[in-house]
Amino acid sequence: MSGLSLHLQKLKKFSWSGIAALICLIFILFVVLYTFFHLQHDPNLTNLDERLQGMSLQHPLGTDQLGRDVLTRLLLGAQQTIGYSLLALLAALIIGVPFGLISGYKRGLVDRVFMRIADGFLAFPDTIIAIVLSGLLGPGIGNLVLAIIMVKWVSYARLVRSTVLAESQKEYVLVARTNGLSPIKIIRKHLFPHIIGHVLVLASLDFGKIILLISAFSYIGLGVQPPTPEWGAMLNESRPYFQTRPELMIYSGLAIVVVVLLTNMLGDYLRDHFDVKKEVEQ
Amino acid sequence: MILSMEQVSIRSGEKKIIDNVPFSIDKGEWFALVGQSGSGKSILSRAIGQLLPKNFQVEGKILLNEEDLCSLSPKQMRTIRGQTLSYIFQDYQGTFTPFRTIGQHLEEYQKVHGNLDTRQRKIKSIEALHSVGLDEAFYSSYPFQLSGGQLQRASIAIALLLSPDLLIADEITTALDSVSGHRILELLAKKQKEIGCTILFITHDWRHVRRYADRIAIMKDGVIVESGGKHRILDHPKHAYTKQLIHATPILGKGLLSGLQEVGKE
Amino acid sequence: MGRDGFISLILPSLTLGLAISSVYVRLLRSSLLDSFSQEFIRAARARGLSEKRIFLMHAFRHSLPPVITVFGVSLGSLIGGVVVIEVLFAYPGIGKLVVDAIRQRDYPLIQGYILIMAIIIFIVNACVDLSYRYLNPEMKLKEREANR
Amino acid sequence: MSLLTVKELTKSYQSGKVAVDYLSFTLNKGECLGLVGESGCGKSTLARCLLRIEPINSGSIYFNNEPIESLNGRQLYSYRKKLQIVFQNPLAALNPKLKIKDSLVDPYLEYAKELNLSYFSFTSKAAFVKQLLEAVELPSSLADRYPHEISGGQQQRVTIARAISIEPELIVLDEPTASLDVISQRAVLTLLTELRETLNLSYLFISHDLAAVNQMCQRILVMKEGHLIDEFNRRDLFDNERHAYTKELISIY
Repeated sequence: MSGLSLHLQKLKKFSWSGIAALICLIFILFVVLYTFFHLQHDPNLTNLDERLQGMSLQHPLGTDQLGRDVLTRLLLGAQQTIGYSLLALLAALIIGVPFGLISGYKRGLVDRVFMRIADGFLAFPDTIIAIVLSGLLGPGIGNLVLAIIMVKWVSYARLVRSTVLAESQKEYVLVARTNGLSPIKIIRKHLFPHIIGHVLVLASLDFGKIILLISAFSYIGLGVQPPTPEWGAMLNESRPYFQTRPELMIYSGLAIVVVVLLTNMLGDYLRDHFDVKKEVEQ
Repeated sequence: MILSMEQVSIRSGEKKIIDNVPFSIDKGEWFALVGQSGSGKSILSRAIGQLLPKNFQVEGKILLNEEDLCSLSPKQMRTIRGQTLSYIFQDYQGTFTPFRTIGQHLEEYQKVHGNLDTRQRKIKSIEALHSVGLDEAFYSSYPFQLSGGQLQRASIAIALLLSPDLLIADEITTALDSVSGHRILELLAKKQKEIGCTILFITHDWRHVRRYADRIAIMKDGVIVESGGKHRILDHPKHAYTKQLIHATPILGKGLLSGLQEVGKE
Repeated sequence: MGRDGFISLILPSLTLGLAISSVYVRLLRSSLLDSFSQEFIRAARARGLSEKRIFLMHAFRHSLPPVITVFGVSLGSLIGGVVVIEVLFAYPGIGKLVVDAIRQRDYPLIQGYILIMAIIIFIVNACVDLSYRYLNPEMKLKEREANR
Repeated sequence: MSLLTVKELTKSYQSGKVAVDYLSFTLNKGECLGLVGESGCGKSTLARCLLRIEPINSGSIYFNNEPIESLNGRQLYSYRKKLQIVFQNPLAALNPKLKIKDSLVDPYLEYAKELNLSYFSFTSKAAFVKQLLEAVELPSSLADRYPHEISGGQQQRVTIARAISIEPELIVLDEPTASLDVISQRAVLTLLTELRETLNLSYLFISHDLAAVNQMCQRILVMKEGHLIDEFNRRDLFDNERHAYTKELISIY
C-alpha cells in the first residue's frame, strides 16, 4: 500500500512512557509464551499437603489454597486474560472497521440501519449487555468473549464511520472522485492513513477495558470456569484467605492493574503520536 | 494624541512578533493598519487592551490618553475596556455568547460599567440597536438568528454603546461579502462623525479602507515599514513592500487609488 | 457484610464512585479549557467583564453539555459496575440477584432485570436530552420550527 | 467553437432552497470565463454540478457538444479526464497524510492508459513530478514534503500542478486565490494566465472579487441568488446599461 504512510506529523518531544509501555508489554507477552513451553508445574495438579505455603525455591510465589504453584498459574492465567482480550479486540476490529467504512463512505440504507444499531448500543452500557448475553448463552469464557465482541464492534464501526464521514467531505476526496478513482481505491489510498491512527489509539485504550471486563466477569463466576487459571478467577478464589494470605490476592490484582496501566500508557502515547483529537475521547 | 506606542516589542517565548513599533493616532482620526496575515497586526491591536494570553511578553509603553496601559492593574484596565476603549472582531459569530440574547449582552455591558437603572438601560439598548439600523425585535433574539451583516452591526452597537474614545476594528469586513462589508464601513464612518471617536481599523486588503482612512500604516513581519497620509501612501508609496502590496491588488476604478479627485493637489 | 443499615453502603459506593470520578475530573477540566479558548470569552473580556462573571455567566454554562453527555453514559456503566461490587461486598442488591439468576438459568428473572434496566436508562437518556434543550436555545427553537 | 454549454440548469436542495435557477451560458475553447457573485449565490454549487459531484434537477450540460448530464459510472470517465477543478482552500484539497509527490501523480496513475500527453511526458514518477513542479515554478525539493509544511501559496500551486498533470481541456477555478495573501494571489493569477496560453486551456474562474475577475477574464457573468443577472465583455464593464447590482459591485472595488 504505497499510499499508506505512518509519519510523525510534528516532531513531538520524545515521550518515554509510550516506549516503556511497549517494551514491558512485549516482555510480558514473551514471558507468557515462554511458560507455555517450559512448564515446571502442572497448574491444575492439586497437592493438599503443600497448601498455602509461603515463598520457597520450588514455588517462587508460594502455593494457593489447593497447593497449586501460584507463579505458573499467574503466568498461564495471563494467557487466558490477555489472550481472550486480544481475541475479542481483533474480532471486534475485523467486524467493526469494514462496517464503519461501508456505512461511512457508501451512506444510504446501510448507514441508516447501522446508525439505529449504534444508537441502541450507545444507550445501553456494555457491561449490562455482556451480563445479559452471558446470561442467555450461559456462563463460560467462550460466551463471554462472544458477548464482548458483540458489544465492542459498534464503537469501532462508529469511530471509523465518523472519521470517514469527516474526511470524505473534504475537497481532496472530491478531487479524487472527479479523477475517476473507484471508492475502493479512494478508501485504500486516501482514507486508510487517517483511520489507522484513530483505530490504533482506541484499540489500545479498549484493550485495558476488555481485560478488566473479562477479569470482572471471571470474578463473579460468569467468565472462566475453575480450574483453568485466570487472574479474575484467581482473585475470587483467594478472597476467603484474604486475612491469612493477602499476597495471593495481591499477585493477581497487581497483574491486572499493571497490564491495564501499560496498555493505557501505550494508548496515550499513540494518541499523541497520531495527534488524534477528541473523537477518540471515550 | 489619543494613542501612542513607544518602542513597543512583543515576544512569545523567544520569537519576536512585534519589533520596536512606534506609531501614534490623533483624536477623531480613522487610522488604518494594513498587513498580510502573520504580520502581527492583530496581536498588536490586542496588546492595546491587554488581551494577550500569558505567554506574550510586552515591552515598551502603550499610552491611551497619556496613561500607560501596561502599568495599570487588571481592575483599572477593566474599567477602561468598554468606557474608553472597545473592540469589534472579525468573527461576528464569536462576539456573542451563543446562549444569551443580544439584549442580555447589551444589558450586562451597561450594568458592569455602572449603569444600574434597568429602565434606562433598556431604553439605551433599544436606541443603540436603532442607531445601527437594527429592528427592536432583535433585542430578544439569539445570535444564531441573525445574518453575518446584522451580527456585525450588533457588535458595532455594543462597541459604541458607552461612546468610547478609541474603537479598534480588527478585520471586521474580511468575513463578510463585499456588499454587506461596504455597508458596514459606511455605517462606521457615519457613527464616527456622530460620536467623534477615533478608529484603529485593521485589515489585510487596503481596498476596504481607501475611501475612509485618513492615515495608513503598512506592517510587515512585526515591523511598520511605512506610515503616512492616505494620499501619500497609496499614490506615492516609497517602501518596496508597499509598492508591491499596492501593485499586487487588482483595482477597477480609474484615477487615483486613494479615491481623491485628480484635480486635488497634495 | 450483607446489609445492616446505612453504614454498609459507604464502602461499596466509594469503590464504585472512585473510578468514575477521575473521568469527570479530566472531562470538566478539558471542557472548561475548551470554553475559555472560545472567541466569545475574549470578546467578553474586551467588554471589561470581570473574570468571575465571565466564568459564571458564560464559560461554565458553555462547558456543561459534554459533561452531561458523559453523565448519562457513565450512569449506565455504573449500573453495570454495581453488579460486580454487589457480588464483591455480598450486598444483596439487584445486581447480585441477576448473577445468581444467570447461574441458575432463571430466565424470567433475567428478563425482569433487563426490563428494569431498560426503563432506568431510558429515563436517564430522556433527562439528558431535555437538559440539552434548556442549555442550548438553538436546538429548542429548531424544534419549535420543525413541528410548527 | 463552444467547449461547454449549459442550458436551463436548475439545482435545488432537499430543504427546498433553489441554489441554481434556470442558468444558461456557453464557454468557448481557450477562453477564461469569469463568474462573479457573493457568497451564497450558488456559484460553488454550479461548479460542483458541472463536475457531476452534485446531482442536478433539470437542464442539460454539453461538453464538446455531447450531453453529459445523464452519463454515469464508466461513461463519465472520459468526460472527467478532460475536466479538472481547483478549490479555494488548498490545505483541504491535499491529503494531509500523503506526500506532495503522491498527491501530484494521483490523477495521472488513474488515467495513464488513456492519456497521450503533448506537453508533459511520463518517463518516471520522479521525472514527471519534477516537470510538474517546474511548470508551476516550485522547487523540486518540495516533492517529499507534506502539505502542512509548505506555505498557502505553494500549496495552491501544487493543486494547480495536479490539475494540469493530465492536460485537461477545462479547469474550473472555484475562488482559487481567496484564502491567499495579496502578493501570492497576484503570483498565482499570473501563473494561471501563463499556463492557459502554454497548454491552451480554458478556465471557468469563479470569485467574489470583481477586480480579480476583470483582470483575468475576457467575458464576465454576474450571478445573484442563483440567477444570471448580467453577462458582458470586459471592455463593456463601465457601460451604463450594466445591471444595477453590477454597478454596485463596481463602486465597491
